[in-house]
Amino acid sequence: MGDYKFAKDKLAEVLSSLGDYQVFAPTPAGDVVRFLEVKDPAAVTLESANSTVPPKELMFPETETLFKYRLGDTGLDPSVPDASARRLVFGIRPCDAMAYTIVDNLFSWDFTDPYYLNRRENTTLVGFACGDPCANCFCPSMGGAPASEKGLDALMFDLGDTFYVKTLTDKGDAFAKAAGLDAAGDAESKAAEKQAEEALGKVKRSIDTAGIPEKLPSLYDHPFWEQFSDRCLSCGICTFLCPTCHCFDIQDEAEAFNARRARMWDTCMFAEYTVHTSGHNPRPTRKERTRNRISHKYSYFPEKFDVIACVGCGRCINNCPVNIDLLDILEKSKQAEGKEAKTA
Amino acid sequence: MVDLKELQDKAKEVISRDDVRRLIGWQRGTYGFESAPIVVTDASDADKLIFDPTCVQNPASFITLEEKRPVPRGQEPDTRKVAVMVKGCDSRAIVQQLVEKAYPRENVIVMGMPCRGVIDRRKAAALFGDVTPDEVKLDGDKVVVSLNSETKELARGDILADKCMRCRYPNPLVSDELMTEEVEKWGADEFADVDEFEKMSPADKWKFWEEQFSKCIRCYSCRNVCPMCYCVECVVAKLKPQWTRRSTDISENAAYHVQRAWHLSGRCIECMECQRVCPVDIPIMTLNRKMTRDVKEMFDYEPGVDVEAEPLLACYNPQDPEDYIM
Amino acid sequence: MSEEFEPNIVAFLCNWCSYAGADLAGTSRTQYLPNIKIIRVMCSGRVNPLFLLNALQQGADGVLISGCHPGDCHYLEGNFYARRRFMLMHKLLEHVGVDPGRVNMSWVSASEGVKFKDVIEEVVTSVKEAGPMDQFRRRQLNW
Amino acid sequence: MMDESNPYLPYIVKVEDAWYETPVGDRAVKTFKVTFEDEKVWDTWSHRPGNCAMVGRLGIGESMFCISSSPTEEGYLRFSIMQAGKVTSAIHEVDAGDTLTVRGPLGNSFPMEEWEGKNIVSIGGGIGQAPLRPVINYVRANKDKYGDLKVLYGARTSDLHCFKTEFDEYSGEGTACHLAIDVEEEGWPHFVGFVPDLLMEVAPSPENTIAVTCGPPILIKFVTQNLEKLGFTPDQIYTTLEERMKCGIGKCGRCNVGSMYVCKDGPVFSYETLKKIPEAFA
Repeated sequence: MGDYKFAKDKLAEVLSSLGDYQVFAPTPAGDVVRFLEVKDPAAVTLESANSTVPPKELMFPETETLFKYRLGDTGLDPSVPDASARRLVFGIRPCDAMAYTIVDNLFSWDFTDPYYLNRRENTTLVGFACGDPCANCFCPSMGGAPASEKGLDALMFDLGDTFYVKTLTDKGDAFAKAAGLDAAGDAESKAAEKQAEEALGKVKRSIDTAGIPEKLPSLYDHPFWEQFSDRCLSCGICTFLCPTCHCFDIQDEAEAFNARRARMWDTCMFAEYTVHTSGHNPRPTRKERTRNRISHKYSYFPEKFDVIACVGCGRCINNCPVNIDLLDILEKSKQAEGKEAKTA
Repeated sequence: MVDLKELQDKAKEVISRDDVRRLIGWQRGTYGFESAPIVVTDASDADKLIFDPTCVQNPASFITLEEKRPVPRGQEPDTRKVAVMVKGCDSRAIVQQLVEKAYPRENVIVMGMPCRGVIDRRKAAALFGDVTPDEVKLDGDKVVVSLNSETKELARGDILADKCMRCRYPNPLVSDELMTEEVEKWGADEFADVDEFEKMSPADKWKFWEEQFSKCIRCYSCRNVCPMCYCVECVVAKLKPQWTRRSTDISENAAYHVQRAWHLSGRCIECMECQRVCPVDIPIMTLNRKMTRDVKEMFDYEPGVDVEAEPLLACYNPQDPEDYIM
Repeated sequence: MSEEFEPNIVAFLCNWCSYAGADLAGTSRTQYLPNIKIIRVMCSGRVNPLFLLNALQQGADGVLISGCHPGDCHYLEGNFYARRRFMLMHKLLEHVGVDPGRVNMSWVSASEGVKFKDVIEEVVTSVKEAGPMDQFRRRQLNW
Repeated sequence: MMDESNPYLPYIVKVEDAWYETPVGDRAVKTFKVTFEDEKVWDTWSHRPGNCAMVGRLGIGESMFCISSSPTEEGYLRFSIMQAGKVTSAIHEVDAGDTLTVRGPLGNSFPMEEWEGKNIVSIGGGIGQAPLRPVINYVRANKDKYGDLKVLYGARTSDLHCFKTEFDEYSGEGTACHLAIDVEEEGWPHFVGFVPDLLMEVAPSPENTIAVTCGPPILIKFVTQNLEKLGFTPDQIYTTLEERMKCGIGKCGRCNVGSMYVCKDGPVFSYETLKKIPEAFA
């Protein structure tokens, strides 16, 4: 665990010196920023506040093959990622790194999920502290911070001309060594601390989550959900772009004799998510689906894993086309008059 | 300019009627240049209604988005009307929904809002960053943004959505009552962007779309926000037969987008909502506008302007062009 | 590729005219190119544009939709609807960069065995020119 | 137990025997008796009444079904599956000699040990008898440990009764069997009416008794209501729930009712637990 630094103009050099790793970094893809494998270090951008699509896709890809097989044959060929591969995510924001630590609970609960966990194990996370949180960030309310170290192997600060890198784990040290970073002194670490503190003060939005997990179940039948669900499009933006949303679908796909079983992101906002084969849908309208999304994040998940499934990255607020504002829902839920859960 | 008080009072009057179930309009958003659709069911909520250039969403979408629960045995279905506030472009959606007989005309009360343009939140964010304006209004040829007791005047093209710059229907084409006076038309649409795109070679076109389609995360917001996408079960959600797979890759993404654009050919009313909502900025309207242009050229048909028209693909003309048919 | 490219073409033929035309070509020993895989449908109006997309996804290099001549439809007007539909699909696919030579439509009546052969030749030539379809063919299972 | 390292990998099973429980057609019920292709799986396999498993066909997909054989029936597993959607239709095409995939056992099970010494009432409707069958067979195989066993079962018509022959077997052993059909049929000697009404007719005593019920949601709703009328307390009533499922191991998220994942924390719930979750009856 040490302090390192490198000059800003050496960024491309540092990235190309990581030959041992498969490196992912925020890269513009058209007009949006996404974590892509670094092919050209010059294309990497650290300018954007955060990637549009969260880096959860690096551990839990949009579509991933579980196993392959040939039709008519019973041999199954699992596509489990290699746990000993070396992958590195460069420039991940602290909120997204913290999201991994939350989702870990789910994928290691009871049955372990080798696909997700192997990737987690083989990946080094080099974070990038936020100097300038965006309009809808509220990470401090969720136990994070613009310079939170949760889940990270190293944390990088932008100090004008140089990047100061603080390594936090052995994996982080290995990265610093591989990249050949220079040692940093007290001046840099002081500056970083100051920046972290300032950034914390710049976070505009907040929510006091105390009592919410306990209260939400009592609002099961409450009409206040309709204020939001009435204008919900029932699309997948809020959940697909959420770094902690982890629901998926499993489908078999066959082409001639080659086939695979794959899993892909799915969202509780789609009507077909819960519909039974009989046609009965336990969540028939957007009211139930909106309620489930919020309750799952803020009540069901904490009940099971003791942590709220939200990191305050603000993506669901930023990207909602009809301005369904998570914080607004939570505030209204606090004001709403709850009642004891209805007995059937 | 619309007098908000008058608008809200009118809305109150409408929603208080016994035969009106809900009223769809716009309300102030929670941050930045956002506005949000609002479904008013109680007169007390009518005070939240606004109308200004931030009101981008198409309320007509919410007529068909509403999911009906099964009516419990012994109860009558709620047949009360839906009132909806529409801008010029939004009203075309209602016309087209009526053409397709999505619901009977008497089920909706259309409150027309002649409109001189709405802002593009991406342009606004680029200009102003993460701030919340106090007021946005149109004043003559300028857009006036009040911000921290300062006012900034902008040329309309700098902040208004592209669709507004070429708008040909600023006044609602269908309405029971206009809330303000009709505005003067200004736009013309020559489909220059389509012509420009068509100059590309097939290989270049595919290169462009391959990059765009690869970004798609299949959140289906473009489908859900579309006032014309109201099938009870979308073909991409069907499992039996499963035409489009749920996995995201270039093949399925391309198939989805081509299907979507095809299904909207002769139906797209160019409210541009699909492109606005796309979280990964796919220029979806480039496909739709091509179809709109071709439909107009080949079949002399424009969707969403005439309630009496027949849906394009539900009719034919023996003299239809067939130049590529062998 | 040293071998000449032999395209796979999926042909949707209407039961009453084009399929009978293909039959006639067969019985009268008019040889047509073997690149086409025929799918018989009751009417060209039955062909959903999804079929076409799906054929291209599943590895077809080109598609042919063939029906009765305008006015001769067994169901009176099915081919008129099909004509509009595929005109639009043709234009749309062209716009996303699919070579227009891949999407073909023809009118072949039950008595036009020779025309059927000619149409197939023309389609094969145009698809050959366009080359293998690998734009949105399903690739994830090539292993 | 399942492959610890990769819970998504199914076992390949051979269908030993398959037969229709109800007339062939839409929504028919077919029972499959399967064994593992790799016999070694039996060494580590153990399931309990109430457990589920993902049954699938390669190339089509898999769905969650309860294991309808009791662990006391050794050497095979049984699944009774109603044809409804994509996967079940594909499974129905399978016959003896073909292969299927099984991933399990999944979920929780009925607390059979806790119930020792008590009377058991099984109340089933339609295909809902499938999860109750292992309970009945388990109790029959361990007669000395349990009190009185009562079986109540109904379906729309006598044709649609699943496990028809087995009820005679139960009665032959002295188990009280009460059968019902919804509408009058010629020559039907038993009760005519809905299962909740049958329950009131039979009126089992709540004393030292556990009631287990499964069937369509509407049946569960009215049966529990009637059981309460008969004096059963919520902790004496057990049922199994179903939701759409994909992973079966508490990851994919869709089967939650409240904070419970039906695939992992269920499918067996006591009515006492369910009462606290409004969504359970959605």
